[in-house]
Amino acid sequence: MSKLNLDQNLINRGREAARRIAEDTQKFIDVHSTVAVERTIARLYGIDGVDDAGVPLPNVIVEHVKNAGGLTKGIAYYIANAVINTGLTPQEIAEGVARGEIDICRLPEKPMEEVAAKAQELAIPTVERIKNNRKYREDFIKNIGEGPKPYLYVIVATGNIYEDVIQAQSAARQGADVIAVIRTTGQSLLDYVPYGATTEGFGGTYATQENFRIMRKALDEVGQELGRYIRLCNYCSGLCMPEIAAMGAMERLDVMLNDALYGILFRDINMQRTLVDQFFSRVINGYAGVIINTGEDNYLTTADAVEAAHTVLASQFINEQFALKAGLPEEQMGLGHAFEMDPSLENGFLLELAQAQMAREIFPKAPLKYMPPTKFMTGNIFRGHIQDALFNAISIWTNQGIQLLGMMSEAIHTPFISERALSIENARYVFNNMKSIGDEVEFKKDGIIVNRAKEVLSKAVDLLEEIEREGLFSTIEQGKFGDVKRSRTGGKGLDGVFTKDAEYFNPFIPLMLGGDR
Amino acid sequence: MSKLNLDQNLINRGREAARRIAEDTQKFIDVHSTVAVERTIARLYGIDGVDDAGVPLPNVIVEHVKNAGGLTKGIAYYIANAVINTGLTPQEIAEGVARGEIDICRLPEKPMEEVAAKAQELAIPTVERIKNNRKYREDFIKNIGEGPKPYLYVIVATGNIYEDVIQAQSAARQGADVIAVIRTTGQSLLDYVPYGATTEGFGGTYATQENFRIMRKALDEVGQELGRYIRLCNYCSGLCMPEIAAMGAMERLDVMLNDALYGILFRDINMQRTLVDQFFSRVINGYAGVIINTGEDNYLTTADAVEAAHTVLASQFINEQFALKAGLPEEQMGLGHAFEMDPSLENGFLLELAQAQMAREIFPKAPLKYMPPTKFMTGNIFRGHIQDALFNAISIWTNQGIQLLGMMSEAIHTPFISERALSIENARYVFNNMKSIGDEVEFKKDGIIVNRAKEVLSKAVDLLEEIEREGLFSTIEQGKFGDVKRSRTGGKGLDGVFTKDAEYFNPFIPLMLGGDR
Amino acid sequence: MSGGLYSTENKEFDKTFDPTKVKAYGDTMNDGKVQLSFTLPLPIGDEAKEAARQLAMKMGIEEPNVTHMMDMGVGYTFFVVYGSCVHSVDSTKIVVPKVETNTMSMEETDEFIRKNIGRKIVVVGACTGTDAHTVGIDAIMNMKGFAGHYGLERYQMIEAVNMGSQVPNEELVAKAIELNADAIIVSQVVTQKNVHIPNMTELVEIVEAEGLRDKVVLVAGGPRISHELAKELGYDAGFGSGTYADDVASFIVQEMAKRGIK
Amino acid sequence: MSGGLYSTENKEFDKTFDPTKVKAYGDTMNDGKVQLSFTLPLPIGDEAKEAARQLAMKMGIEEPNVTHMMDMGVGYTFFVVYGSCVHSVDSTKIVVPKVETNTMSMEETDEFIRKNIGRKIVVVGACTGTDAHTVGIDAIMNMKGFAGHYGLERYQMIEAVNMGSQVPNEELVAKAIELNADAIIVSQVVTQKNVHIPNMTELVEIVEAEGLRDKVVLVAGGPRISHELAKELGYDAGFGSGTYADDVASFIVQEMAKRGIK
Ligand code: B12
Ligand code: B12
Ligand SMILES: Cc1ncc(COP(=O)(O)O)c(C=O)c1O
Ligand SMILES: Cc1ncc(COP(=O)(O)O)c(C=O)c1O
Repeated sequence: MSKLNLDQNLINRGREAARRIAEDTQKFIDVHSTVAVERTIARLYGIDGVDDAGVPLPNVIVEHVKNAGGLTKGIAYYIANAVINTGLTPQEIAEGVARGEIDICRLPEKPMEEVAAKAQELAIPTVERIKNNRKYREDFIKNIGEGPKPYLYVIVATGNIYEDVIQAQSAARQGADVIAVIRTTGQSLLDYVPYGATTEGFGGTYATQENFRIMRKALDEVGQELGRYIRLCNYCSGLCMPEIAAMGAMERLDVMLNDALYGILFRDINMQRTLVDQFFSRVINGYAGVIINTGEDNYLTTADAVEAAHTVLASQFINEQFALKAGLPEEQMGLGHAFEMDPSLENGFLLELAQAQMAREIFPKAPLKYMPPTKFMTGNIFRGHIQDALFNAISIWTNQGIQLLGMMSEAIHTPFISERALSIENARYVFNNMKSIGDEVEFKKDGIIVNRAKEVLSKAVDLLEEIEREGLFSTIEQGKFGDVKRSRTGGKGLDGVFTKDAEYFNPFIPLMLGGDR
Repeated sequence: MSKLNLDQNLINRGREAARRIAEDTQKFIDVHSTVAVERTIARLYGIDGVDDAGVPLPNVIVEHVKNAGGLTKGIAYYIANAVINTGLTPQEIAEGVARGEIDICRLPEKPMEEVAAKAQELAIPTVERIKNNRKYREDFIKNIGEGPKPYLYVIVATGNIYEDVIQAQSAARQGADVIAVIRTTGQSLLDYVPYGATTEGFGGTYATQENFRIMRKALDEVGQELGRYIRLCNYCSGLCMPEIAAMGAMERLDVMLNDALYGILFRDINMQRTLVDQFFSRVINGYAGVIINTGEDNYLTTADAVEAAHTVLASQFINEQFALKAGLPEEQMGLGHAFEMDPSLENGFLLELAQAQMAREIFPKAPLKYMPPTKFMTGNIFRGHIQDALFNAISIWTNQGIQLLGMMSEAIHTPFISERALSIENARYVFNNMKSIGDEVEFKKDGIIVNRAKEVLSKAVDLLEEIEREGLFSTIEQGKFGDVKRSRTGGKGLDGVFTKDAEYFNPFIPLMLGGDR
Repeated sequence: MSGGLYSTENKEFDKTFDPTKVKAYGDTMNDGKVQLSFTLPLPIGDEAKEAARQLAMKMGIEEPNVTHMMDMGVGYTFFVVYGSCVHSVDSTKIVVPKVETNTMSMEETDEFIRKNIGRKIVVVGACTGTDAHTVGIDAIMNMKGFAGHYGLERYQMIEAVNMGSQVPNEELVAKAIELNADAIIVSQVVTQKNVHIPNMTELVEIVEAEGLRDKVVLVAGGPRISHELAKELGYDAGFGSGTYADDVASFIVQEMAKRGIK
Repeated sequence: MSGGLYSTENKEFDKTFDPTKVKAYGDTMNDGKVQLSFTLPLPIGDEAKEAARQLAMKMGIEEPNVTHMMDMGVGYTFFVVYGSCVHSVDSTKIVVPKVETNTMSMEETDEFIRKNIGRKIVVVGACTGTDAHTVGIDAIMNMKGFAGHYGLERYQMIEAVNMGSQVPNEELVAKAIELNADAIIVSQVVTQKNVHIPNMTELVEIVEAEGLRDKVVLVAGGPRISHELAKELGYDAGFGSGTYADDVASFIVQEMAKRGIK
């Protein structure tokens, strides 16, 4: 039963509008692909490693085909065709291309049906691997266990994967349930994924497949020791969204930052590029059982949390529909929101309570990702620690899914080992001490809390219906989200977007969307 | 309306039992006096200063009469009689006694009526002074203002009154409403009040009349500057309870720690002594418009907050009745309780919420004094700061009267200037951010909170009825409060208790109890 | 009765304030009280606690009191320490380089430009390098401004161009040349591992290489940018947390006036 | 594409753990990161901030970052500072004096007494001087004990007498003589301005003056009492926070056995 007495009709209207927005956009998505999508396909075929100049082989092979003008048919076609022609593995083919020994665009073109069948056949092992990863995770949780919700989510960000491991294991032993390895500043703008284990990053560590592996292994070890599955999170926003999703699926990551709009708004990535990329990335995440985290919290770092609260809700609705389109179930939708009210606000706590409870009720199955105060954190670590405590209070009260722990040093630097430990202590104390508050306490009818939720919902529905009328692209062009304006043809990565040929195929989509799970 | 749905019959039964306990004890009180009471009378007659050996003149004159065996008649008699005989002022008489020049026990005994009239006449100026102090405070608050409730109450405890002034003014400017000057370790066991300005104390500063004056002046200054009356608090528990109350009344203190039982339990002061002393001290505090703070919080430093919660409530009932007997109105009853739940307790916050709300509803007019976590504070200042934040949350939620701010360094030392500032910041943030939570949120019927309050109330009533049957003295002998056992004839100060003669009189009691206010 | 219950030990240190020897203050002048916290890569236990004490002593903390230790789970231990620091600072010798302009209101600045420069001035701004934090530069430049202080875009006599974030230094300078800018203002928020230093240095080098250094007023800002640092790196001024557009606008126009730019 | 967006600057310090040079740890071995807070009796402003920086530097903090300052309202300013501390500690040279007994359970201790002493032993305890904190000594002595560990009163082979708090040292010793005590245990909780030192010293002096020193085991305890301090002041052992009756009882009986007391 709703504690907020929300109007279910209004919720339905909002969801419907969002569905039509997503459907409308999906039409665009369905006829386009991007270099990132193609590199992802290459990776899923097992292509990995770098050439002599350090360029990743997925980039090498995709650029090779692109330069020859053939990419509109899809890389899957060329790889499958090359395998049929040469009898080599996709990896061997990519290496050949890198060495300039093979030109896969000049090989005899086998009959379409044969190529498609081969493409499908070649796709199976990786799809199976991902499925097994999912199964492994499920079994671990069933047989060994996991922490209760809200999961305690902390970041590590030393820049050095080996140092990250120390910080992560420390956090897990303190009680963390999810470890997110923050990426180095600027990685999301790289149009390739770096290779190998890395030890030098700024404010974060490169997302590479090897780094994923190193951390996965470390967390499995500590998880066994603690009898608690420790989830690993990384970021697949940016110019390599589906590629990183694929790497994560292969290395059994559990959580991925993955938003339909974030890259557009906060990274100035071209909107066409991001929208196409997000689709495939979510198909992969959905299949891999990965919980996605959307980035609505970011709106409140540029816009005001009181005024812009409804944009968060509207975006959650949109993210939900895009996710459903990509076959990602509600249980994997870590829709984002954030505790970004000005701490000097009278009754700010009540407004925040309304927002958090509203999200909980509108998305009952979603493991909501709740972000801590960041904008109003200052160098006053003592005050910061209690802002985080109130944030934790709201979370346990409204039963959030994933609690991204606030750090008292938020305004200063990425967390020290001890700051993370103190944050975990903070959350565990508050969660335990206030455990049943949500069950034990009710909101006054027509009081501040109930009315606030009503107001935000109704504004969100208005906005969604407006977007539906105007279209998603032009809404973003007008700066309706996060106060940020982006043009349809501006931003990074547009040159990597292309219209698919009639013969284009990507065998992974039917396998992952349609196949058994 | 009760949010806890408390049984008003049960409340009435508890209050009735407490009333009869107090009445029963009052019979004992009415026929006794103590050296402290007599010294207080001397002080109220204007006797102050010390002799050559540094002994305070009130002690000199009272001991003089005591040694002569005349104290059972009351010091008022001897002073008034001496004034009539010598034409000197009480102060001059005391000085004469100190120098060995006057023996007030050997002066001709004037007719009782004449002496009583003189005693009454001599009492008027001080009573007027106290009345004017009260008026000054009321006018200041009316014309200039005061902070909203819960008042922010902080301690200063440097040991040096001049340093205390700096700390106090700093605190007031940060937002403090009440400044308590903690007394030096052990002062409550001194059977005299030190004299003059002092600069050396341990964990606190001596309570002296001069120190009161210095601090009062400093707070008036800063209060004018801030447009907010800053209350001054000190402690009148101990062997000098009524004396310090009198000093406070004369120097316009606003709040006094003053409990009927605290001295017995926590200072091992003889119970007969304390019970007699508390009566006169409360008559003075009541008349002076001073808010008393009772010490129920202390029970939870020795006993467990979950198990012993009902003893706190029972003691609040008893303190209430003793206060009423002494003419102290509900509006001046800062009944004590404390946030001393083990932080590792699941749902400890809910139990505490129940207790605080219950006290609020049972004593609706009392400016409840709410004490912070102390027992479970550790050297981990970071965790301590958030324990204090949850404590502040309970307070604003349940509308407490006086919030004794917790300090993150509670387990380490008396507060540094900055720690006090951070605590004030903590409270102001939480109070403002959660301002209306109490109005906006309701407790589930028959939930943890409601049931906990019910349970505590019913146990408290049982205890009160048991005490009524057994008598207060023997209940304390059995250790029913704070897990501390005290014998009726043990502890400090019993030798200062005596039975009054038939002719005994204390003119201040009728003046303060009966007079206009 | 005369003495009290125990003798009162005298605190040995001098309790008078000496501006040439300023010490930390807990609750008594010159008590030197400080609070510290840190982690040591040593397993929790008495030895680690002693190591924490020794480290504090090396920092000049007398009688350090390790009030808390906490196992970090990887053989490291976190400590909270209190103690009295013996060090002092000569406050009479402190000189802090500051931006030496008096801050004018928007109207005053517009007026100042009209009177002293006589034309609209052009300010180009960006958050450069890999830094994607726009909120700071927006606070200074956007119409809306920050905390009730309007941004440069609202000034009648300023043509303000905000290029956003993650702008390469070359592009910023190119834009300045294109628009004939009077001032280039740059924001740097990410300072982790000093990543801002090479980036800020690069900008100065490009500006110099292009021969613009005398023509433009060059200003940097960000939460961890001090005037001192900015000067050191070759900027005309640096602005930290809590800056408003007023401060920057005032500086730019007064600097232009000082240089005699018309 | 090969290089990345910017050059990665190398961190200059040695990142390998050296037990002879243990430094503080923030997120990288030997980064020396520490957090500090303190108040200076200087009015808030850039100069005070610079003074805070300088004070931190005197403490060996490199590149101190004053992240927060707050006006204390009386011309004083509170600071939060982060930075890298250059100092290190040689952890291989650390020796911490510890109570060298193996802690036995209540039953084991009773058994030990039966076997090695052969009679009930007598322990007298109190919180002495002006100190009124009974919870600590009660935790050790009362039947009920503390955190699930029974107190001395429950030991079959121990006669435990708890005199409570605010007990003058003379009375405690008198009681010990009266009862022919084997051990005197004393609690000290208030340590502000070192008020416990003269009080604890006095007790030792009285015990010695009474010629009891060899006959009794003398033990002190309290949250800020270390074994080292107790030893220095002439006690046989000192126990800090988190002590249980088991620890004290084990120590007393083993010390008695060592001395051959029957
Ligand atoms: C909002 C925010 C973001 C948003 C940015 C959105 C946006 N469009 O700006 C998002 C979520 C995208 C983000 C991302 C990241 N962030 Co960020 N972010 C913050 C946060 C929470 C607030 C910053 C802010 O907006 N402050 C408010 C503005 C008004 O203040 P200001 O910037 O200080 O500006 C004022 C003054 O400094 C000055 N000023 C600023 N610029 C200029 C310029 C001129 C010319 C002048 C005169 C004055 C001036 O005037 C302004 C007004 O007074 C801070 C933490 C915090 N509480 O400070 C972290 C923080 C800055 N981020 C940080 C990091 C590490 C990152 C990431 C690198 C993390 C990662 N690995 O993914 C990414 C990547 C960003 C990148 N490539 O740069 C760190 C930086 C650590 C450090 N010391 O270097 C911080 C401190 C958080 C932390 N503890 O880790 N972040
Ligand atoms: C409860 C308490 C009180 C109660 C005491 C009730 C009572 N009957 O004991 C009351 C309210 C009366 C009180 C009063 C005062 N208190 Co007080 N109090 C505390 C408090 C909150 C908890 C102490 C406690 O009970 N700890 C729990 C017990 C189990 O722990 P423990 O004492 O450490 O004992 C363990 C070990 O240390 C050891 N141990 C202890 N004794 C012994 C003895 C032996 C032989 C052995 C082997 C082991 C041992 O074993 C125990 C179990 O593990 C502390 C703050 C805190 N959170 O620590 C302040 C605190 C101790 N009090 C303090 C002060 C200053 C006072 C006052 C002087 C304040 C004043 N000016 O009025 C008064 C006066 C007291 C006096 N004359 O001594 C300061 C002391 C500061 C300092 N460093 O000196 C503290 C730290 C608070 C503060 N920040 O100001 N207090
Ligand atoms: C959805 C999403 N993706 C990614 C990121 C991380 O930033 P980036 O990957 O753009 O550096 C965030 C951070 O807030 C986010 O919310
Ligand atoms: C009622 C009461 N009086 C006095 C005090 C202060 O202690 P004392 O005056 O006994 O030193 C307290 C402290 O908790 C108290 O609650």
